Amino acid sequence: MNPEIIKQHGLTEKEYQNILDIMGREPTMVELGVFSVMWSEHCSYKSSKIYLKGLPTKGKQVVCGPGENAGVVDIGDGLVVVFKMESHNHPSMIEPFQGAATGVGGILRDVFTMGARPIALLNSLRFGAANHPKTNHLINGVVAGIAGYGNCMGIPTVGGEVYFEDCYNGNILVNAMCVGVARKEKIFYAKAGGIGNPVIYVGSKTGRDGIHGATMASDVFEEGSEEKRPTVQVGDPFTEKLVLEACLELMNGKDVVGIQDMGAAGLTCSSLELAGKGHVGIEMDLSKVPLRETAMTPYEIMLSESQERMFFVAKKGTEKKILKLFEKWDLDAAVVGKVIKGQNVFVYHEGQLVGTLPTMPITECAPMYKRPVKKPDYLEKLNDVNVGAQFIAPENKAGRDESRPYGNILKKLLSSPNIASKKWVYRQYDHMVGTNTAVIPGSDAAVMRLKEPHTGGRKTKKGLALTSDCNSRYCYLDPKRGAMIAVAEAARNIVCSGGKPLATTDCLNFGSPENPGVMWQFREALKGMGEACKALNTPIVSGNVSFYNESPDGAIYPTPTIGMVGVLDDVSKHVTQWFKNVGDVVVLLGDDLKKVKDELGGSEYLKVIHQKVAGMPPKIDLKKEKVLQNTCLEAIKKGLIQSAHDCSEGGLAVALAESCFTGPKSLGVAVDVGVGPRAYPDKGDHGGSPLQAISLLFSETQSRILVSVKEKDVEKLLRLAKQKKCPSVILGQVIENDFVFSDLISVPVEQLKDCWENGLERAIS
Amino acid sequence: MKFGIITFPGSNCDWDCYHVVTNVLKQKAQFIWHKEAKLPKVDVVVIPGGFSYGDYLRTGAVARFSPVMQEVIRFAGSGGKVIGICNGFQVLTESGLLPGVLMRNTGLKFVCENTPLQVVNNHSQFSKKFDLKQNVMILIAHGEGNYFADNETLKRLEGEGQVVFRYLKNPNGSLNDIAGIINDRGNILGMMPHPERCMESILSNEAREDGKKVFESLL
Amino acid sequence: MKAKVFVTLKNGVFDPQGKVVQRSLATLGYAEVEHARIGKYIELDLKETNPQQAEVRVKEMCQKLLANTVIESYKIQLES
Amino acid sequence: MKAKVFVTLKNGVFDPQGKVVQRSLATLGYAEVEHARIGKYIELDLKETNPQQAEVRVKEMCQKLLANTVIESYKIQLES
Ligand SMILES: Nc1ncnc2c1ncn2[C@@H]1O[C@H](COP(=O)(O)OP(=O)(O)O)[C@@H](O)[C@H]1O
Ligand SMILES: [Mg+2]
Repeated sequence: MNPEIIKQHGLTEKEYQNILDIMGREPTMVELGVFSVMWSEHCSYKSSKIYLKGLPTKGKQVVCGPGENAGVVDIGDGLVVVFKMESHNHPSMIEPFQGAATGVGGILRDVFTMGARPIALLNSLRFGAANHPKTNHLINGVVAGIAGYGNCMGIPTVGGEVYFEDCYNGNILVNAMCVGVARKEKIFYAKAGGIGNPVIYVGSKTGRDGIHGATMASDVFEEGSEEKRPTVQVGDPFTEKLVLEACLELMNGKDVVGIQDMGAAGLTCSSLELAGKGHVGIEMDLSKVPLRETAMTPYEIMLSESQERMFFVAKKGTEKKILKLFEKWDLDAAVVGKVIKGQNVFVYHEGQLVGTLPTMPITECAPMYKRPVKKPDYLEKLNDVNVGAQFIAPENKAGRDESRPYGNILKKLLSSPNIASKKWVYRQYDHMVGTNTAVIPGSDAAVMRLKEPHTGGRKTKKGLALTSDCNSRYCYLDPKRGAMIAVAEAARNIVCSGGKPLATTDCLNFGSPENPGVMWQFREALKGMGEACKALNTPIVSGNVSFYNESPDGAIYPTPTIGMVGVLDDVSKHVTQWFKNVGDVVVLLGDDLKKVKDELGGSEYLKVIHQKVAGMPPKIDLKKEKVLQNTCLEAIKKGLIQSAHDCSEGGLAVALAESCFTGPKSLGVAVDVGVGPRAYPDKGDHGGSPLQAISLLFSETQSRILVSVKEKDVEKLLRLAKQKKCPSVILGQVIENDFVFSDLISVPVEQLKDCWENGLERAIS
Repeated sequence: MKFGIITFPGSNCDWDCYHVVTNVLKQKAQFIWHKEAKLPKVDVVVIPGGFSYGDYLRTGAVARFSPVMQEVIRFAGSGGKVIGICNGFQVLTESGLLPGVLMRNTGLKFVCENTPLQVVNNHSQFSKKFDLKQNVMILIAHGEGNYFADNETLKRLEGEGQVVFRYLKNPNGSLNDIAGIINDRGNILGMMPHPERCMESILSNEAREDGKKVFESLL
Repeated sequence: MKAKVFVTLKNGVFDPQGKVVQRSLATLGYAEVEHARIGKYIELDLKETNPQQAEVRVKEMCQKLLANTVIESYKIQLES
Repeated sequence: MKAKVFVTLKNGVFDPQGKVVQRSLATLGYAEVEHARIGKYIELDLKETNPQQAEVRVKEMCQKLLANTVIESYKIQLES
């Protein structure tokens, strides 16, 4: 085997030596290709595995943790929720529409492979600066691609996040999450079994799409090929919809033994996975695989990443019946092999044995690296900045001359595309198809009811709360704390909707693992994520690692996106974030404001107003967080809460403003935090120093939820908080029309709403 | 009353329609597979929303040739009641059961949001439970809902009172703000907004049930 | 043989996509584009070898499926 | 002058639309269609009168906006 070919397959010399040892001979081209994809970072998790092992993955609620296509969690009433998040960053950077679309297709397959019916999609998106020349094209393409796929499938896209940050200028992030529901006893695994059972292929025909190292493959095998083949895959949601319906119909019966979708590394990965997990062998004939193109080589057939394909083992004797079912759905399907004894996958093509793949060594003996780790140098420089003293105090000498500086700052923050309404995005997503969406995008978490067609006929009053969160700026400044906050915020969002946080999925987007600084970020982030998931009892049940998110300008901010699912015992008791009635009392839970914290490090305020990313992110105390969440949830259960919204980017002022205008009808708020000793101990201008005013308004202090309650319930709520040892303070009252914050801000809500509603579109166009 | 709900490959609001008919209206419903060459005995045929055949080439263009559509055409011809919602409306125009055509939204984007409509005809079989000029809020979710017809057709539709729903804030460029029409005989309704999604107060933050009356008018 | 089918919007039918393309081209500095119209281009590989026969058949396909003659017109080009 | 631009998917790029159209033509009785591919057809009215000049400019427009060159290729025809 020529060293050039080995290198083109992304294998190191040592890895190749390892292959020689395993095989006891030189591999064939097919075998080399298989090793190369199976041992790629993407499939083998070779750099991340040692850290992933330490994550909390267990809990009473967990039916199936990481290792399968998606995590499975018990929600009672005989039902489980099945979910996972996955990245499609690089394909989306090259071709935003198709990249994002096929990302959605892939995550959907991961969920319905397990026998679950997908009921909701979420997406977590990161683009470069809003005014970067590429951003408009990228966001338009990505959003249209997600919409194109999800809408056509008829799965509502109900939540997500969108951030803009310079570090993503050359490498955007597109993470898609899918949530499905199944009857608890009807979960399917990727495990072959039963010697002699048929192995069946169904779905789109196989073409040359996305073949790993496609350029090289065609150089070697296709002399004189005219135009260089694009490696981009085109999504076909229509076929996927048929595959989904057909597979669920099939899995409703008793004929399927084990099933695996064809994702990365296509047939290779699915056959090895099925055989490996079942401790059996598989014999398959590539000549039987439905092909879209002529003269495809076994190498290409094994490595093709054509979309919308599934691979499964069925019970012997059911072949005819199964093929007939697929015919009803107009799908291509074929019996391509059978389960055999032993632990090898034998690959035949036109009567010839073209590859012998030993499953155990390929899947279990994949390389595992403990890469060098080093705390990056940038951190000290940025962390040591005393944000308040250095940026805010001097700047606000000027600010003080302005008569109403704080109102204008608030407007600027609300216009920032990171805070502004994401309606421009989610209005392109069908978020209501399936008629299960009780809370549509625009509140802290989406809430889904579970009606019978989606539960396999089982009745339940329960609902699901869904969210995804990650502030990567915090993670950049302190990966451990940032990751903790991401988990805490996700759980808090669920609590605000009335759900009890249940379990977590993640999508870990980082730079190159070969960079010790990145590996350090990774290790720290995983520590934080693990600790937080443990403390909040939201074990990690599935996830995905995406390394090599870099451009010539450097690595992206570490971005461990958290997807979380919570459960509501009675879905009709859900809560939304906006104020409901004039006269309701506004209370802050989690903070009594006795001491205003200067926690402006890494804040949106610092970025938007001072163009700085510096300092330390806000502190997080997981015990306090848990107390807060328990208190809020109990208050909701007692029916005390009219609205609940967590304080995140933009701090208290932004959370208050959002509660005013994000509902169907805008209302105002009058906050009186008793200007004086409590809020501003040292009484300067505005009763305090500008730094204190700004901290009060815009600090992103964690573990705080803004709620509104009927006047008659205030005492009950405060008593409950006290009993739970959760700090709290009455902020003011819901009024009509105006946003009034002590003597600091007074503006018509309509003005704030305009900034917020149009901020995103204005920023990207 | 019995509703027959057509399922094409790519239909995705078939279950939603089934749910409201059986659980909200407490009527009977039955799915009808697109390959059926014969309609079962039903009182109303519903052509639901979705992306029949992926909406490839043109929305509704391929579905119209499904075997079951010949039967639906016959059923409608003998006075049977037919409702096409969203993709169903597109299928109805493509098959010639309703005049005009639904083109790409002028904004070129898919739009999903609650949209205010006005009921401009309340004597049709599908709208008699509404008040005339009543404003209702019904969700739209489509990329190709821009209603177009030539001048003559448009005049006829307006003259004969065949326009049933009009957008109050035109979301897609439809001529005359048309959101839903009936045929000249009054037994076929096509509308882009989704009444079946606005029949249960638990959905969608706004607690409205404005879509109910479309179905209730038929009972 | 091969049939190439061009489906375009009829005159008088508003073409929002064309308008957007024309405008974007103008912003990109291509002010010389006065008008843009967007249609479909469909290539069919046919087993048929007789051009007359093919023409008749493809015309039928256009009428029935490939174009919506309420708003679209079509042209056919045959190549062997 | 007028430029006609034909945008088609590159060879080997999957064309789900074409597949559905071919299948549906077959069900309609047009079994002679072995393959269908769907692309875009764009007509541009240009102020430009010099064909060389026009060719250069339209090519640029294709690269920048009209075609998605990652998966599509294009052809240009000029007419005066
Ligand atoms: N890409 C997206 N897709 C769907 N919904 C989104 C997307 N981005 C944001 N949203 C929705 O917009 C609302 C506000 O998002 P965000 O500001 O991230 O909320 P939070 O700060 O509470 O996490 C949420 O309901 C969220 O689900
Ligand atoms: Mg929130």
